[in-house]
Amino acid sequence: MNLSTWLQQQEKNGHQAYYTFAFIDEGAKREIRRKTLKAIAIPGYQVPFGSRDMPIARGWGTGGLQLTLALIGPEDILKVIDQGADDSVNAVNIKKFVSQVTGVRLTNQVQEATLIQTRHRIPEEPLREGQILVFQVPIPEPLRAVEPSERETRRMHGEADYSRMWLHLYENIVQFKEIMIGSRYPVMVHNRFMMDPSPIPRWDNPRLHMAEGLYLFGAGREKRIYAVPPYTSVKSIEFEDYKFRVEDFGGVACSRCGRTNTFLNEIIDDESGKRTFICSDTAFCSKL
Amino acid sequence: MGYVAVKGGQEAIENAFRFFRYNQIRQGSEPIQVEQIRDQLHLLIDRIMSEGSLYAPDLAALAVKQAAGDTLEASFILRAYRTTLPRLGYSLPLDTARMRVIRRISAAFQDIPGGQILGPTPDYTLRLLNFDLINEDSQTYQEHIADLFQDLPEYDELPQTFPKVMEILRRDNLLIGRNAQVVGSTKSFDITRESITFPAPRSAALQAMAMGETGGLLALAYSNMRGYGMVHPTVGELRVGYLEVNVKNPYTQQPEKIGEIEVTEAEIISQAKHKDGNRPQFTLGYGLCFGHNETKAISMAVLDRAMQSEEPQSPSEDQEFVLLHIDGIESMGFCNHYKLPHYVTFQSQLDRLRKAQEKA
Amino acid sequence: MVKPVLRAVGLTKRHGNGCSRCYELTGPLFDRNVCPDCHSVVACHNISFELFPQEVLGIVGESGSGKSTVIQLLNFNLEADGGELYADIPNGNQSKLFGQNLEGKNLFSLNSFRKRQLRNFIIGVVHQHPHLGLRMNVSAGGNIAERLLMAEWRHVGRMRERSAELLKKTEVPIDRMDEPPRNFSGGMQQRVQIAKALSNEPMLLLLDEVTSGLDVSVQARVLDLIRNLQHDLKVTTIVVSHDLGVIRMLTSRTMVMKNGQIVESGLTDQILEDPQHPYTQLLVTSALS
Amino acid sequence: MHSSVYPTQKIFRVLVEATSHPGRGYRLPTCRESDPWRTSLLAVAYTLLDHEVAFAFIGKNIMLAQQVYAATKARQVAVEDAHYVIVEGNQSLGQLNNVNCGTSAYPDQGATIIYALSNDGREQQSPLTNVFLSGPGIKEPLNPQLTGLSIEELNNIHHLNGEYPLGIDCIFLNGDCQVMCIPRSTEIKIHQDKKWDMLP
Repeated sequence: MNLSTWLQQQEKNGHQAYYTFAFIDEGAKREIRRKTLKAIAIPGYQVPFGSRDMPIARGWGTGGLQLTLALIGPEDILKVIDQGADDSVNAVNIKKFVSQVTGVRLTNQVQEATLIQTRHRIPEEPLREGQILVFQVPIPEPLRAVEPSERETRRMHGEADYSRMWLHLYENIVQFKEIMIGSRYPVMVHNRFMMDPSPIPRWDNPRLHMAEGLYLFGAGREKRIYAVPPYTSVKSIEFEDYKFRVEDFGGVACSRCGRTNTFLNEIIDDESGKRTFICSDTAFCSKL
Repeated sequence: MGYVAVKGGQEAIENAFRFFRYNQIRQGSEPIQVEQIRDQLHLLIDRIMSEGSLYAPDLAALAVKQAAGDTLEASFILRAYRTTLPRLGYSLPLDTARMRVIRRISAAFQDIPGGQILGPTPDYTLRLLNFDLINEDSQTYQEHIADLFQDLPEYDELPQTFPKVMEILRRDNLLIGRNAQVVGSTKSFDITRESITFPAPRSAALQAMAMGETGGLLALAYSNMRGYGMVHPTVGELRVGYLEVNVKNPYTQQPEKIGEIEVTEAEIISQAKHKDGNRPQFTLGYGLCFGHNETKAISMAVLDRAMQSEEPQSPSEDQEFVLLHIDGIESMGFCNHYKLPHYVTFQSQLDRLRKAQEKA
Repeated sequence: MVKPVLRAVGLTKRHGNGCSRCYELTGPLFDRNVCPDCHSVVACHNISFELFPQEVLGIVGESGSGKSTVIQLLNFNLEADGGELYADIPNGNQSKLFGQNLEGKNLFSLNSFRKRQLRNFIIGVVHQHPHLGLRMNVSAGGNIAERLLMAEWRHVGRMRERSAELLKKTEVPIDRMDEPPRNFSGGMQQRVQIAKALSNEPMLLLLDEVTSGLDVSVQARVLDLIRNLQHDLKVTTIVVSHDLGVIRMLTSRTMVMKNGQIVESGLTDQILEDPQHPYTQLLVTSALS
Repeated sequence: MHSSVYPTQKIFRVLVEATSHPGRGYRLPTCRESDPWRTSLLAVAYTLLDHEVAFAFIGKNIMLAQQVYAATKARQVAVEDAHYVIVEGNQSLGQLNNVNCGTSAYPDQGATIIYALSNDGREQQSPLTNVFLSGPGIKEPLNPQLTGLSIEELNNIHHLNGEYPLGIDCIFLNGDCQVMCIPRSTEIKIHQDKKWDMLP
């Protein structure tokens, strides 16, 4: 098509009519759907898929977005969070795009949402059956930290050979007397596959275990989909004498809602330089 | 007030984009037309189409305009648009021996059947800033054209096709056979449909490079040429020209021409291979990309050859290293994602560091 | 009658495309292991032997004889082109291997996951080059811990105790436990490697030219160490070496390999005193001179 | 917007739920009561298959295989080369022996089996009470909730999935417009009672 006809059609149809429902063409959706079912069937295993190019940049949640678009239907109610917040830059951008190409309803409430896309957090409120949480994943390979080659990490998963990661933890302890992994703390899924839970804080790891909702993980740039189905064993790796531990906020309370049992962001006041803490999950924080 | 920090805000996002637009137009120069970009910056368009992996000069020009000339952004926009298009079918294999050539050179032989055709290139000029171009208008353009076509000498009609230089070597059994160089399956892999897995078949590697970023390919190929590698290429043949694209008519089963694309093809000859007691033969590196982009095609050919090394020694010979790091759109996206908030993960790291400090 | 711990039947490994005549055109008779027809390399062909509890078996031969290939097949580092391997795994170790019964099962037919488990739980290897068996940038203790982690140890304190114990046994100063082997001398690196191989109390220990890379004075100390360990631990072992001195010192029974095949086997003393095959005779005389 | 967009999305979501909760029966949205068997198979095939994948057909009704091809343009191939295997009825009659179970590096290449359980009265009409499913997605071990299953076939699936993560994933469609999934991660335990002693 030449440009002038394209422009004419653009004007005639209004902007969005150029794009099919949920943006991605149906053939691509079908492929993502096939791979998603395989991912659920083999919990924690990374299924390669033909990742498509999205109008947001690679590394900005294209994997999560493709999953959301392959899943979403007109009746869905969507929530999008980044760092736990509904109105942070990236979340707003993605929400706006999905609602533009699907017309679905948006919400900030976990309870109300049927589909939640997230970057770096699991909402404080637990999911119930039927709800789906889609993670944006920058680096799906938990072993990448200890082994750069994809062929080698594939072999390691195939043989369940995870000693290199364990050794990494051991060396941490020798050097620092602590396991130094902050976020992206590796887990074993269904006692078989080591999985990267995406960069969520350790605080969120326990909520992957035997949850009621479905967790789907999409890595667009690295072209992988993986999943944790409901009621699946997910254990953070640990030693008998050096246990996995979540972040310790030393009992401080959120300066906004007063809770002491949530993951907190540390805020440095520009005038006094004093530290205050507030909930990273803003929707939960606003809920009384 | 701390709470503002987590709120990006719809309004701020929209204003950020408005500001970007404003920067493009604030000096008040005449708006640039998409056709002007397409025609006068055609090499840029070729690059965008190749990296955006969509042969659409008009849309590429629009993308360049929208991206204010950022090549990575422009090819990114084009590729995202490509995602919305259905895959209707596959073209029949294109035979580059049947290319309608506008330029073809060989560095291997002084004279080649059909002759060296220099075609359009700035290769042989001095790269001096040409201040005459400052004050051009359509009038000067007309004069240029009139000038060019005045006093044209007698010339021979160009033949429709040219024989391929590599075929000469192949006929004399100096070049390794076609099949000996095919790694893995002969069925071509489609990297836009399947995620690349390793060892990747050569068809997947060539596709990934055809979509690769020119600068990225060049950097890796250069590392090989300069010493971190063993290829030592000779350009057997470099050709630029037009290829007919045919699809099989589903009803008549006959090939049907659907158009023509401009491509650059590079075939480089590299050092001899000596295997299983057979006679040593030259090996071939192959590169082909959309549009006129010789740097890309040659870099691609060098890397194609480098990645066939049996025992990779340098980064450019390691298939995983090359193929996973040449995509401009992927690497640019990942690089820039570090600008997104990482409050949560950083909080986690803080917690670990503080704990370790307590124990130290 | 004592049951063999390990039974290898017709182990065969070929590199290259292969043809139907590879095996009939190679071997000691032709003094080559490269097939003249298709240029494939027959690394080893039709190697059969039995290994009894606590026995130390030697494999001797010059480089290219195929002895290292045999070790790599036994360690599942290479995929065999032919042959079978059976093991009699004591009950204690069986349960670690997910309770599967491997009696009468050809170990080569197991999938890669099972093979990895066998390697982790019942085999220990010491390579000629320390860098093949050690991570040079990971602490010596960590290197030993890696083996223990493979065998599913999950207690840092106990792993450190075990590492210290092994390092002591292999005469590595314990205060260097948290240092990486790249800081160590060749002899000490080799001793760390031996400690690592022994850490999970393997049922089978494979020693591949362990002293070849060392200075003569260091060689003697390492050999002494191995002999003492053998005496204390009584691990069933296969020793591969081109050096008849090593074979004489460590092994009770020996197989002589040439061009991928066994040319002679028997009690080590007997072979050294009264070699039958001309090639063995040559080896023995050249070792003496 | 294409009219085909919404139904496939809905069917896909039901398949997501069913794979996430193995053993549970779910209603297929576009299934027609008058012709449940064919409509549900074609709907699921149209949701998952297209010209990029290949399927095999085990059964007598060749017309059905042709309809699947017409709806999806997926190539029909031998069982060992198929990404999807469609089984007419509840028995694969030994034909799944060579099915692709994936490789240790890429277990996801293992095939998906779609059973179109017919409702011709010969099949057992109440859920199997001596079969127990457990594993991911299953809170408490449960009996498969679909009618029309064959215990021999479940036993066969159990054996094909013996080397997890290698294996196959199964989708069962029955005459009541119900769908149930048994992915490879599900452990199938069959309590032998007298009634089944005669089975091989």
